[in-house]
Amino acid sequence: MGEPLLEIKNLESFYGPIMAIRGVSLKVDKGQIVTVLGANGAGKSTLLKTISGIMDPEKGEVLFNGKPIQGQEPHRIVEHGIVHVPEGREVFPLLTIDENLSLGAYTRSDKAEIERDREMVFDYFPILAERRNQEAGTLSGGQQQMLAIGRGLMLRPQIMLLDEPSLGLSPLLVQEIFAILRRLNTEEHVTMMLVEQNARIALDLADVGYVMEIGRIVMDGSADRLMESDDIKSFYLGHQEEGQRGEKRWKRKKTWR
Amino acid sequence: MSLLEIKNATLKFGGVVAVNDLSFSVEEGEVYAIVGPNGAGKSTAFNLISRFYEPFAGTFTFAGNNLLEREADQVADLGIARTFQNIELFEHATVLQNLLVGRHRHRKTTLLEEMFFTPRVRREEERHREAVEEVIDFLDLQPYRNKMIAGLPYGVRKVVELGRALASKPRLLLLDEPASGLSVEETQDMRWWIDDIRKQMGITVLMVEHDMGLVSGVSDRVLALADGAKLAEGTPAEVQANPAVIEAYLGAGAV
Amino acid sequence: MRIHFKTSYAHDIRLFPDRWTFCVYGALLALAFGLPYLLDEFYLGEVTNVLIWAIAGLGLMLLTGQTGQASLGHAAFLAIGCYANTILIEQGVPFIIAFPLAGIITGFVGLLIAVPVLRLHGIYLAIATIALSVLADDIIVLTEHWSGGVSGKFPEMITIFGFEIERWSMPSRFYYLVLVVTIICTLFYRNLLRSPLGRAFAAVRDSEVSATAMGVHIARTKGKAFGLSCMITGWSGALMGYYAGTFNNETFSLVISITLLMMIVIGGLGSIHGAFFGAVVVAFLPQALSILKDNVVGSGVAIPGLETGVFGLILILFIMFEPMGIYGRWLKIRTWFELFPFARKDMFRRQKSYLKTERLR
Amino acid sequence: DSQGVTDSEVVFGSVNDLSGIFAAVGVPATNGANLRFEEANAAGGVHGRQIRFVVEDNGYQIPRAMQGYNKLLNRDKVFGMLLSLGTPMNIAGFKLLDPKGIPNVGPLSSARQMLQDPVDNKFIGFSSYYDQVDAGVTYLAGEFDAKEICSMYIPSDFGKEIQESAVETAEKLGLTYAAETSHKPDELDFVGSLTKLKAAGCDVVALGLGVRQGITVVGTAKKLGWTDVKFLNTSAGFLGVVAAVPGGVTEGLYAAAGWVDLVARAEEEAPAQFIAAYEAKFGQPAGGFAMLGYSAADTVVRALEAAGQDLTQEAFVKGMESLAYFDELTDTQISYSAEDHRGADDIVISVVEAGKWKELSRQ
Amino acid sequence: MEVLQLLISGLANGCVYGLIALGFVLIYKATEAVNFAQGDFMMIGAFVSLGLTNAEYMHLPFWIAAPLTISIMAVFGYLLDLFVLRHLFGQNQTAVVILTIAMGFVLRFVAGLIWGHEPQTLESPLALGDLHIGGVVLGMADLAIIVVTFLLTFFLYQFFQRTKLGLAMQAASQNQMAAYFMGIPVKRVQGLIWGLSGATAAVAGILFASKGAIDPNAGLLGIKAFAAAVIGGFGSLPGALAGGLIVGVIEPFAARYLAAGYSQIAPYALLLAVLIFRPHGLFSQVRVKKV
Ligand SMILES: Nc1ncnc2c1ncn2[C@@H]1O[C@H](COP(=O)(O)OP(=O)(O)OP(=O)(O)O)[C@@H](O)[C@H]1O
Ligand SMILES: Nc1ncnc2c1ncn2[C@@H]1O[C@H](COP(=O)(O)OP(=O)(O)OP(=O)(O)O)[C@@H](O)[C@H]1O
Ligand SMILES: [Mg+2]
Ligand SMILES: [Mg+2]
Repeated sequence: MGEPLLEIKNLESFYGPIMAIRGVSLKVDKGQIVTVLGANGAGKSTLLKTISGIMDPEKGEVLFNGKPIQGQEPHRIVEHGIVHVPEGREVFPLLTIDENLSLGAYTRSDKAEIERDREMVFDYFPILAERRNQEAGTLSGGQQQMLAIGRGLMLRPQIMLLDEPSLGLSPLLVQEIFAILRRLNTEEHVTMMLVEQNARIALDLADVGYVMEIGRIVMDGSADRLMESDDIKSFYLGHQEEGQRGEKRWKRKKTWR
Repeated sequence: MSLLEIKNATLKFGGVVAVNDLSFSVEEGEVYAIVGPNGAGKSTAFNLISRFYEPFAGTFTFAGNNLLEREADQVADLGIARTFQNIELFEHATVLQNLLVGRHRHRKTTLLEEMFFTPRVRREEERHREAVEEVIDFLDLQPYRNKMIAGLPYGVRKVVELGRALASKPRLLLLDEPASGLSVEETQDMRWWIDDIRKQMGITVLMVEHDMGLVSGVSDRVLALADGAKLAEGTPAEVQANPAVIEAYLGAGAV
Repeated sequence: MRIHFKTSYAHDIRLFPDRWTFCVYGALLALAFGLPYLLDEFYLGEVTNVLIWAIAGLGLMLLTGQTGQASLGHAAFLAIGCYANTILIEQGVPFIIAFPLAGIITGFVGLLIAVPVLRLHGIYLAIATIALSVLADDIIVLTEHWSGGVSGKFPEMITIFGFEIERWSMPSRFYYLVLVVTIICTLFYRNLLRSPLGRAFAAVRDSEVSATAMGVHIARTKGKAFGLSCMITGWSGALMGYYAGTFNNETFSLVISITLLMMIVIGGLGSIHGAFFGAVVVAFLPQALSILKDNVVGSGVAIPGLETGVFGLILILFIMFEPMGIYGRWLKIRTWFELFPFARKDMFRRQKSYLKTERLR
Repeated sequence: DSQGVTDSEVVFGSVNDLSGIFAAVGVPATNGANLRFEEANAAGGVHGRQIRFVVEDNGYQIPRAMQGYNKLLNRDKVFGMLLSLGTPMNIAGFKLLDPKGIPNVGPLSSARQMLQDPVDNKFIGFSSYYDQVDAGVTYLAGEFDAKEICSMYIPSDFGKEIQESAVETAEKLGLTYAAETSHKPDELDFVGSLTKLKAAGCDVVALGLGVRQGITVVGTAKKLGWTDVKFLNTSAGFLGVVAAVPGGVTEGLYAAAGWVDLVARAEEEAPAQFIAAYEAKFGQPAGGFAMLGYSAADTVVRALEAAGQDLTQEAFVKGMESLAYFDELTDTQISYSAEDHRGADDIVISVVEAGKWKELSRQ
Repeated sequence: MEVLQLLISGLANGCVYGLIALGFVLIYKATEAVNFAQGDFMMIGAFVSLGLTNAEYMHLPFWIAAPLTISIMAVFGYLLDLFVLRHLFGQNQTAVVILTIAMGFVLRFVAGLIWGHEPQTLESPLALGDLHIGGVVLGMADLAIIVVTFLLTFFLYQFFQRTKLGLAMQAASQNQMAAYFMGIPVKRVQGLIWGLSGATAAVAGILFASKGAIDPNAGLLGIKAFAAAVIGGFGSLPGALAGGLIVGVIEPFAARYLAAGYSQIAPYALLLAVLIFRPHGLFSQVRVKKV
């Protein structure tokens, strides 16, 4: 496909003395959907946080449209068109749904378009329209997740970094959200970088996948190829789990270690 | 008699009816799952049981005790422990300390004894430690024992929260979305744990979960909620096959 | 990095994790007991003062650092301890009973006051306690009959079974008294931390909802924290009364409350060390600045209030560069040495951090 | 042997407020004292000894004050104390000074307790607040036929002394003590209190308030149209700035104090000289407390001279007790003796007229 | 008539508390930090205006000095955030509390150094003249204070409620990280609010100095204003005004009708009472967390 929109070179990030990202390099092409898989604590969220400037990398480069953006203040990075929908909702709890959505459009000034987008979000998630004056902190977990995604959409991003968008959503909504993401990608050409525990649906949506383990990328390839890999099958898709682990509760070793 | 019996529970927030004339009961020794669309009132039902909210109407009986006569902190004394959907751990404490707080309801020593750290306090402490170590072994938390919660990844926190609830040796365990945010592999673990909690520890489990794989894998009975009211109840297979449930919750391409 | 091999649960419960720590603190204690032979009267007086403040710091730390309840009214409890002790002794109660009792009385008063204010959080609690601090002044004036009002009181000489102790004429005896109280309070504090109540304190501090779900009674736990905190503070107040030699309604002012809070934050919230480090800064730094000034610009008044201004400036710089307090810095230095020579230069660089609202409980 | 004195130096100390709520008193006073000591030192000292004046700031807090005493007594080993500020601080200090016989001269507190037993090492410059109010009320009662006496005070040792004096003086003179109000140091509105006092028909109101508050009270009373009342300040509010408030707000305010105001006599020789010297050194206009500081230091210098070459504390006390001179700066007669440890016995009643304090009477 | 007089003076008095309380609330609303030096900000504002206006200093006309003071204090607030508070970004709020307390020490010291410790009076046109309306007297300064306070509260309230920046400030106080995700320049926004609160403090200072004398310790008044803000429910602008007015009005009435010794306790006793019955103030913004 086209030229890389986002390119990460040899990134390292620390929490104090703890090294959470240990030299990650990856590429996201324009219009592509890239998914990052990985076990707990692999550093997926840290990777996204480093891209969006919430954390400063120790080493390495984040190139957006070829220009380095690492270490910039997070709001500058948003201005480039990078939107991060964080893990764990992070809504503004004491503001109403409407106000939360307005803040999504903070960087924009095209009033009419903003209202159109607001209607679009309400269209996607009718419950939000119904509760538009409810304080976001009192929404149910899933409703907050919808709000977080909707708020991200209000920013009209070039690239969306989505950290577990399906967290706490009902199966029906998970399907709907992924359908929305696909539509955004095909219709509005929004590039996406997706971190998901629900690997099946993520690989289904994505063009390219990366697998992270303890701060490193241990595997990458097209989504189809990954889907075929045995490791992926057993650890992320939970395929033959039933048969293999069955009553024995024995774990297969990952081959990439 | 059922272990937990809820009859005609109703709770409104302003105009929103979060729980609407809901009745269900959980039998001793079973795993009972609640599913339902987002905002159906599942967490609210948990909060009612935990006495965080005062119901508008309804009766709540746990092992013959009227829950409405208890304060929120006394619920734990009855033997009900819970986890939270959004994870509520003690951030500035280690995993070990978090689990030890789970033992709070078994505390026997007085303030004065603790100030002087009498031998009795020491013995009690060792007992608590033993109980907690069992939980740590059970949940494979050894590598994190002395880590601060603030630095743990989401998945581990979920497990620690489960551990904290287990450490209190409850009769009824309320799990609010135990598997959300866990990978397939970890969800598998969760499934075995829930199984063992029920079978080996003899703890009754009431859980809210969106992962239908897990729900059908471990639960004996499932309750489907919508708009705070009962939509369907039955075995996992029955509920999953219920057209109303598919329509409101599972969606056409259900996994 | 020191590695502990733990062989039993008791290992974690011990006062000192290993022999090395035991030795360090043992040496420290020996030094503390030998101090009167090493220091002159002036410095011994200052050390005594620092210890008295450290006790008060321990008291407040228990409430603010451990339980997360900020109080800006602890001077009021210093006052209660001080007055209770003196009044008891005036009534003929021997010191050895009056002094512990003074702390217990303060604790009870604290508990009483805690009942209504316990529903408050954060800033609201702070302001309610400020009100206490302000009211204490007036109440002392209004209860002139017992308190001596504006003319104040003079604590009598301490006698313990005929053994006399006085701050100014026998500074080393008074120092030993303060030292013993310090050690006792520190032990109480440590013991609480390693027992269920201490964990309940931390639970209340970090998440009231889940503490409740685990069976912790929030109000009762906070009440205990308040009472214990006030008890320790009361002891410190009684000692402060002896140290000053006289006190009245103006002695335990709001400024003292503020200084106390400042002290534990500077020292490092949530640690015993912090109370001591903070006491050194708050109680000795102004004095050190004054001495420094004498040496640099000569005694006399070059610039009025210079010490206070410089003191404020040092605090500002300190908080700017080490918001975790001295204890935080101390931990970093220790880690650096433990890792030597493998510590990275920027290992302790602050990663960006973000706050969330505290208006949700 | 006395501490704090060598052949070449004698050390005086002061525990003062240079940064707290009484900095307006402590700062100029210590400045004034320093000015006098510098003059003395420049002239070769007293009996060849340079005078060193160590001032410890306490921000008006007792614990800090005690640290100040610890430093002065145990580290600087002062010979004597001068101009220490604050009643409670001074009283606390006595316990340390008395056993060592260290003199305490001219404390910046006119409380009665400044001459408590044992008196031998204590010297005060002027009359107490108690006597000031007594004299002031007596004067006003005589001049204006005042009947109803009232007071406004801060419930502190200072305020209470003024209130007590007002009560007892009223009783002594057979007048009524009609009403009183109490205040916090941070209070800024006095309409309520003044309405109360007005309703009680007060003729004289003794003020035991902060300087800033005193100004506001008088201004507010005027605003409320309450003019048939006399407000009486003590030495604590006897300042040039009080008289000079723009708009004539304080016009007609009385004060009873132990000295004569400085600004009113700015043309006279001694005050003019002092005012010039003070401004030259500190870049700020000299006020009443600066003058007090200077005058107290002057007393010390004279006492040191009188004490002779062999300086001990006993000798210094003897020297103090031998002093009797007219102080041109304060315009008062100062005399000490073995029985009398108070310098100036006069109480001067003044009133604000045309932005200046004008002396009315001396008692 | 007497009651009316007490009420009117109480209002004017309360507006001063309200003005300082507004400064507290502004900062809290946008950063959740508490500026313990707000009273000292006011004191500095008062001295700056005095330094610009009074004859012995710069002797500028009052109507030039006043806006100049406001601008100087706004810049001062912004720079303070830029060079000092930004170091504490994301750190526990107690650190900010301690920092501002320490800042109070320094500000009082500096003020004493520049302007001395004796009380001074601002040569303000507002200080002159009283209004007599049927037996009730109101100073020009009081009138100005009442009018300005109400206007300021109204505008600030509108600012937070209506403007994008105001909303962004609230967002930044609730979740700094999420605010960044929305592209809100959180640090700059916080700088602006410190500037704004500096300007508010300057307004309070000018009016306060027009009403009476000032000295470096005038800022201690901040404590009572702080109490007022809490009564109102820290975080609510109208609440700050309401709290200020309540404290302001209770004072003259207590002084008039209560015995000496008790009257000065009234505002604090009231504060405790309010907190006991409404633990988070009259216009509370504290919620129980939904789990
Ligand atoms: N605030 C923190 N302080 C210290 N270490 C942290 C912190 N946050 C995360 N870590 C560590 O960084 C590593 C990566 O964490 P991260 O949250 O990026 O994992 P993740 O892949 O997103 O996991 P999950 O699927 O659970 O969200 C983990 O090992 C974790 O222990
Ligand atoms: N404090 C509150 N104020 C107002 N509405 C509330 C409050 N708490 C919950 N609600 C509403 O009640 C409904 C039920 O919420 P609840 O959290 O129980 O949903 P849930 O079934 O747990 O959903 P999810 O699966 O998304 O967690 C939601 O519509 C929510 O918006
Ligand atoms: Mg993650
Ligand atoms: Mg829920």
